[in-house]
Amino acid sequence: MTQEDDALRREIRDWIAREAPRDWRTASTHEAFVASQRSWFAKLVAAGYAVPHWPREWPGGGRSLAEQKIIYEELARADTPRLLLSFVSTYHAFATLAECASAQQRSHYLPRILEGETWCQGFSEPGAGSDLAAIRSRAERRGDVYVVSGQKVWSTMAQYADMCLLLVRTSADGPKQAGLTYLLMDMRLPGVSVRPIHQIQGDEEFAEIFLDEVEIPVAQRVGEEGAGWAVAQATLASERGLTLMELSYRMRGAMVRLSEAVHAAGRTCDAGVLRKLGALATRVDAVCALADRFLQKRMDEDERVGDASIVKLAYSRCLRAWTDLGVELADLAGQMHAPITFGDLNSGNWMADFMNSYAWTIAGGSDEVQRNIIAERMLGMPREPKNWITEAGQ
Amino acid sequence: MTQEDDALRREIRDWIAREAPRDWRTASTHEAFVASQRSWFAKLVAAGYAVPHWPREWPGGGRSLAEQKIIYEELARADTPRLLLSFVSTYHAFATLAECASAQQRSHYLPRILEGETWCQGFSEPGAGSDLAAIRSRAERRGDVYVVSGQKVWSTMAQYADMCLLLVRTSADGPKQAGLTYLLMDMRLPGVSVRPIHQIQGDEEFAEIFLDEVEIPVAQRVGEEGAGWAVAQATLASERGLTLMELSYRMRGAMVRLSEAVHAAGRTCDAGVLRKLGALATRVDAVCALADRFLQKRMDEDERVGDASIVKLAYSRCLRAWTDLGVELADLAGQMHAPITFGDLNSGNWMADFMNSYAWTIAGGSDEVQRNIIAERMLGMPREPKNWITEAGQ
Amino acid sequence: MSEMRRELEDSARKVFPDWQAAQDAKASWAQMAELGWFMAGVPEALGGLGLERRDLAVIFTEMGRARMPGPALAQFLALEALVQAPDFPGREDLMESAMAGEAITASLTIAGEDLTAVPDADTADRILVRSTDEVTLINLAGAKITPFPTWDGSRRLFTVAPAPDVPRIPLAAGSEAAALTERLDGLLCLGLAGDALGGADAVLAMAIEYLGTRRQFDRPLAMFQALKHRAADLKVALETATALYEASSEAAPLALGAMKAHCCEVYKQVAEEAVQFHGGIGLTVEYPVHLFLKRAFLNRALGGSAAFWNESAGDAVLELAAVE
Amino acid sequence: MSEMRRELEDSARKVFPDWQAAQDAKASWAQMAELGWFMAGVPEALGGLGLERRDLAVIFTEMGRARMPGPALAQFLALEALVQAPDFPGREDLMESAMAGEAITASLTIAGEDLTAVPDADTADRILVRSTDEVTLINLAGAKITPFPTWDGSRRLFTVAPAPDVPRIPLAAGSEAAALTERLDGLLCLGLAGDALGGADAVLAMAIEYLGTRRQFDRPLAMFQALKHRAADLKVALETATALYEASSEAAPLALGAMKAHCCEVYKQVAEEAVQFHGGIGLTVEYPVHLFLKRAFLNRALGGSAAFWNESAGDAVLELAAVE
Repeated sequence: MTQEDDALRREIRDWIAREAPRDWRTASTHEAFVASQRSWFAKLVAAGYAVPHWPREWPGGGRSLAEQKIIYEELARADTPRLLLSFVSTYHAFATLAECASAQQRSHYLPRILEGETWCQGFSEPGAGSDLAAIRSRAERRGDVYVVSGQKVWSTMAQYADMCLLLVRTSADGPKQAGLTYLLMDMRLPGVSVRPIHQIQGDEEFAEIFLDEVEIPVAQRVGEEGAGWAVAQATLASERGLTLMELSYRMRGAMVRLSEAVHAAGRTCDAGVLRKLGALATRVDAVCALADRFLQKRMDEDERVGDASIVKLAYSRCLRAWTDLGVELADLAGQMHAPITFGDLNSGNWMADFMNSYAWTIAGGSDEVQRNIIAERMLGMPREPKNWITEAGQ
Repeated sequence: MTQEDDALRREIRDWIAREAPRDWRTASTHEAFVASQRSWFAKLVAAGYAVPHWPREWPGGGRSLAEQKIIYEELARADTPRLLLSFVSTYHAFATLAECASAQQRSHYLPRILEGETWCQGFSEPGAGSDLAAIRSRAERRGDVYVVSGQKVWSTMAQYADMCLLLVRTSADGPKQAGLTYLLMDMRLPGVSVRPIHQIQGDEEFAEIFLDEVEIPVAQRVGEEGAGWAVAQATLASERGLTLMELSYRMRGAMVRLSEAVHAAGRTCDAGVLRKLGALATRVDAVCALADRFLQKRMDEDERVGDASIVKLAYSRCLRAWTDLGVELADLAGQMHAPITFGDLNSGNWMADFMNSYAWTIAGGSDEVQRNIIAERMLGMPREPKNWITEAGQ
Repeated sequence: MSEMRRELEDSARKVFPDWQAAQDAKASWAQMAELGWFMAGVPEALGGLGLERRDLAVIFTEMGRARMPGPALAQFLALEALVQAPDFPGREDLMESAMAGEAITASLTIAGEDLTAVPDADTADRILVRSTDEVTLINLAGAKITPFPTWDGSRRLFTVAPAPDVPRIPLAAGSEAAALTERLDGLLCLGLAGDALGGADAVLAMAIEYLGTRRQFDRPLAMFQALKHRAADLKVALETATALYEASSEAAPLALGAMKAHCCEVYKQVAEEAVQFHGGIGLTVEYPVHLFLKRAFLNRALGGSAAFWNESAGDAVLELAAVE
Repeated sequence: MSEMRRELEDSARKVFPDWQAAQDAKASWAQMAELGWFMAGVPEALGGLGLERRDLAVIFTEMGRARMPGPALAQFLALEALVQAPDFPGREDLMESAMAGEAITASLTIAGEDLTAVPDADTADRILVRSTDEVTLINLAGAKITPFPTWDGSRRLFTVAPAPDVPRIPLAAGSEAAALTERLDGLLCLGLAGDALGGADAVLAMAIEYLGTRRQFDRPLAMFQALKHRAADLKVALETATALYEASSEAAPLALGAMKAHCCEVYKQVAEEAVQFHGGIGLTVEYPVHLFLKRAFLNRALGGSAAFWNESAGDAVLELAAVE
C-alpha cells in the first residue's frame, strides 16, 4: 500500500466519522428510505466521493480503481448506507453516456446526475430475463419520434427514477440482437406508468414499467438504430467488481449479528454451533479475499473470462449460507415478523435476510447462468447446443 | 403380519442361530472369502432358504415376495454373510433361464446352480457402461458355433465363475439394439481369459473378461439371433428390490459402528457430533422405510416407473453420508490402513467403507442415470434430445 | 394404502383441491368439522370415528398441502388429551363440542418451552396446557394474549399468559401427566411432519409445472439437465421422508421428534429450491411459492428444533455401543 | 502474483510437471534440494534465500499438485524452528545440512496431539518435538519407531517414542516455546492447505479432461449440464479457497488453522466428485484419481481436525458480540 493510498484512507475515514448518517436503518417507509438515500448521495457528491470512477473533470473523479476500492472499503467498514438509489445513474447511465452517447446528450445529463437526477434501467422483460436478445417491447419510428409500447420488469427503484435506459425492438427481422435500439426515456412522458413489485419480504426495491404508445424523440437515441445491443453491453460492463467487494465486506462486518444470535440463543458453549459459526466465518473471509483478488486482477489487467461469475456465485451462495445459519440459530424467535431494514442484506432480521439473499442467487444472471459461464468459458466444457431436434418421446 | 409369516420368521431365526457362520469377517484372502461364500450358500440350499423366489418344485422355492422379504430381513438382522458369489446365478441366470431359455437349457443348468455352479454377467464393456446398446463384442456365426471376440468389464466375481451370461453383437446394421444376441458361455472355453480388477480399497470384486475367438455352440444361444436385447431385459429385471432392503437393514444394524466411533473419539458429550449422529440415524430409518414401502408396492402391484430409481438413489446417497460421518469421526486414526472386510459395506473400516460406497453411486446405473429416470419418467420433465446439432462455438 | 386412508385423502382433496381452496379460515374450519376430522381420532365409544394415528397422518398431510389456516393442529392435541384423560364431569360435553368444532387451542411448541405459538388464542375459549407435572384445560377468560405475528401468515399465533384464578380442568398429574405430555408432543411432531410433507409435495409440483412452462433460450427450463437433477434429488428426499412418515405414526415420541426434524428439513429444502426454480417471479407476492417457504420455516421451528431432536436421537444411538 | 512467486511456480512445474514426475521419493527430495526449496524460508543472513511465507506458499501448492512424497513439510517445520531459535553452538551446521537436504523430521499433527504421523522417521537422524513448554531437536537413535501406514501411500508415516537418554538440543522454552509452537502449527496448517489446493487443482483438471473425452449416449460427458454445473461449483469452491490461502500466509495461527480446515474440506469435496465423474474407472488402481482422494482425506486429518479449528474460530466470532 502506497503512502497516497494511506492518506486517502485516513481522509475518508475522518470524513465518514463526521458526516455519515447513523440512523439510516430506522427508515420505516420507502419514502423515508429514498429521502435518506438522496441526502447521503448529496453529501458524497459534495465531498467528492460519489463518483470516483468518473473522469478527472468531475468533482472527485479520476480515481484509480485502487483508490475506488479504498473508498468503498471504508464506506463498507463504517457501515454507511449502501448507494442503491443512485447506482444506475452513476454507473450504468454514466458508462452509457460516456462511451456511446452524443456530446450533447452527455453534457445535458451528466451534471444532472450529480444534482440528484436518478435513472433506472429498462432492459429485462417478462419472458426475457437472462435472455436479453428476446426483448419484445416495440418501438416504431414516426417522424421525429419513436412510439414505444411494451413492458419492462425488475427495474431497480424505477418508481423513483427521473430517466430510464431503455432497450427496445425496432426490427423483428434478421438476427434478434440486430433489431434492438437504445433510447434515453424521460419517465414523466405520457404513456409511462410504473408499478412497484411487492416482494416476499416486504420490500419494493423493483418495479414494472408499462409503456403505452410513449413518444420518445429520436434525438434521445444512443447510437444508431439497430445498434442497441452493443450499447447495452457498455451499460452492463460499467460495474467493475466494487459492489461484490463492498457487499462481502459488509457481510464480514455483520458476523457480529450471528454472534449476537448465538448469545441470544444461549448456545455459546454448544460445540456444534461454534463449529458452524467458525466454518462460516472462514468462508466469509474467503469470499472477501476472492473479491479483493478479483479487483486486483482487474487493476493488473489480468482478468480471465469467468472470473466475475466466480465472484458472484461465491458471494451469492455464501450469503445464502450466512442467512440460513441465522434463521436456524434464531429458531422460533426468528420466525416472528419484523419490518425490514431497507438496503441491508445482513440486518439480523433473519427471515428477511434469507429472502433477500435470493436477489443475489437470481438477479443479475442467476446462479445457474453463472455456472454455465464458468463451465463453458473457463473450464472449456462444451456448450449446450443452441438448436436441438426435439423428438416426440423415444 | 399373518400367523404364517410369524412362524416363518421364528423358524429362520432359530435356524440362523444354529447354523449361520460367525467368523465370516475374518477372511483375509479372496480365496478364503470365496470358500466361505460357497459353504454358506450350500447351507442355505440345504435348509431351503437359498432360492425362495424360484418355483415351488425347487427346494425352498415358491415363496411369496412377502416371505422372501422376511427371509432377507432376518438374514440381514442377524448379520449373516451377504450372498455375493451366488447372486448372479440365483437371480440373473435363473430369470434368464426360466423366462427365455429352452427347456433343455433350463433342465441342464438350474440344478447345477443349486449344486454351486456360479455365473457371471457379461454385459458391460469399456465404453458401454450405462449404454448397453453400444455393445461392440462381436459374434460371428460359423456353422454350429458363434466365434466371439471382444472385452467385457465390471463382471462381478467373474474370476470365480463357471458360466457367463453373455451379450454380444451379431449384426452392425440397423438399430443398435436389434444386433444383439444372448449366449450362455462356459468360462473354461479356449480363448476366455479373466483379469481381476484391482479396486482402490483393495478388493477384487469385479473382473474383466477378454474373449479371443471363443467358439460358443449355437445351442447355447438364448432366444433368436438378434433378440438379445429383450432377453437382457429379463436378466436385469430379475431382482425385485430385496437387495436394497437387505442393505438398508444392514446399514441400520451397523449404526453401532458409528456409535463406537463416537465413544472411541471420546466425543459422547459433543452436541454437534450427537446431532449429526441423530440426523443420520433418522435418515437411515427413512431409507429402510422407503425400501420396505417399495417392496410393499411391488407386492400390491402398485409400483410406478421410477420408484426403483428413488430407492437406489436414496440408499446410495445415504450410504455415502454414513461412511462420510465415520471417516470424519475417526479422524487421524481412521486414516490408518487396515485390510478390508470382504462383502461388508458397513465394516467400520471407514476409508474402505467410503470407497466401497462408490459401488452404489456408480454401478448398476449411476446416480446421474437414476436422476434422469426420476426427472423424465416420474416428474414428466422433457428428455434430453437424442440427436443434437452441435455447432462450432458461437 | 388402506381403503380408509384413501377415502380420507380423496374427500380432503375434493374439499381442498389446492392451497387456495382453504384460505378462508372460518369456512375451512367448518369444512374440516363437516368432514369429521375432529372426530377422527376419538374412539367410537366416546362418539368419535375411532380412526388410528396413521389415518390422522393422512389428514395432517392434506392440511399441509392445503396450507390450512387456523388452529386445527391444536384442536387435535386437545382432543387427544381429552381422550386420554380419565373421565371427569363435563368431559363428554367438552369432547362433543370440540368434535363439532368449538376450538380449544394449545401451544405448538413442545412442553417445557414457553406458552407461545398458540394459534387463534384470541378467539378460543380454552387452552390445553401441558407439562411433565400436569396437563390442564384452562379458561382463557382474562388471559394476557399477545400477538406473535410470524412471517408465515397462515397461522395466527399468540403468546398466552392465563389469568391466575380462572377455572382449570385437570386432565392428568404426576407420572400420568408426563406420559400424556410425551404423547401429545409426539402427536404434535407427527402433525407438523405431515404438514411439511404435504406442503413440500404441493410446492414441488408447483415448481416442476413452472419449469415446464417457462422458456429460456428457446426451450422450457425443465429441459435443462442441471435443474432436472436437482428436481430429482428433491423428489428422492421427499419420497424417503414420506416413507418414514408413513411408517412412524405409532412410533415413540423421540422417534417422532427426529422424524419431524427430518421432514421439516426436507420441506425447507424443497421450498428453498422451488423459489430458486421460479426465478424472479418467485420473489413476488403474486406467486404463491413464498407462502410455502414461510410455512416450511415456521413448521421447522415449531414442535422443538432440529438441534434438540437430533441431539436426543444421537444420544439414543450412543447407547447402541457398550460404554467403556 | 509477484515475479518471485511466478518464478518459483515455473521452476517447480518444469521439474515436477505432473504427479507422476515426483513419485520417486529419493529423486524428488534431491530435486527439491536442488531447487533451493529448503533454503527458501531461511534469512539471507543465515545462508538462505530469505523468501517470505507467501513465497513458501507457492512451494506448498506445487507439492500438493505433484502429490509429493517424503518429509518435505516436516523439513520446513524444522528449518523454521532453527531460524526462530536463539543461536546455539552447532546451529549453523545443522541449518546448513538441513538446507542441503539432510532430513529432520517432525510430526504433522499439531502440538498437544501424539507424536504420530511423523514422515520418514525411520531414515531421519533427528526429530523436531514441540509443545507449549519446550521445543527441542531430539536424536532418533534408539527411538521406538512404529509404522503408521495410511490409505494415502504418498507419505510414509510413523509413530515415534524417542529414547529417554538421547541427546536433545533445546530450541525454546517457556513462553518462547509456546509462541514458537504456535508459529510452527500455523506453518504446518499453511503447508497442508497449500498441498490441498494444489492437489485439488490437479485432480479437478484431471476429472474435467476425462469428462471431455469419455462419451456416453453419443456425446461427451462434459456436455451434460448437470455435470457442468457440479464442475463449476467445484471450481468456485477452489478459487475461493485459493484466494483465502493467498491472503492468509502471514495470518495468525488460529486463522491459518481455520483456513486449513476450509481448504482441506474443499480438496476432499473436489476429489470425492472427481472419482464420481470418472465412473467405474475411477474405482480402479489404474487411474490416479483415487490417489488424490486418499491424500485429501489424510491432509484433512493432519494438522488438527476441522472440528477443532472450526470450534476455535467460532469461539473467536463469539467475542465480536458483547457478552451479557
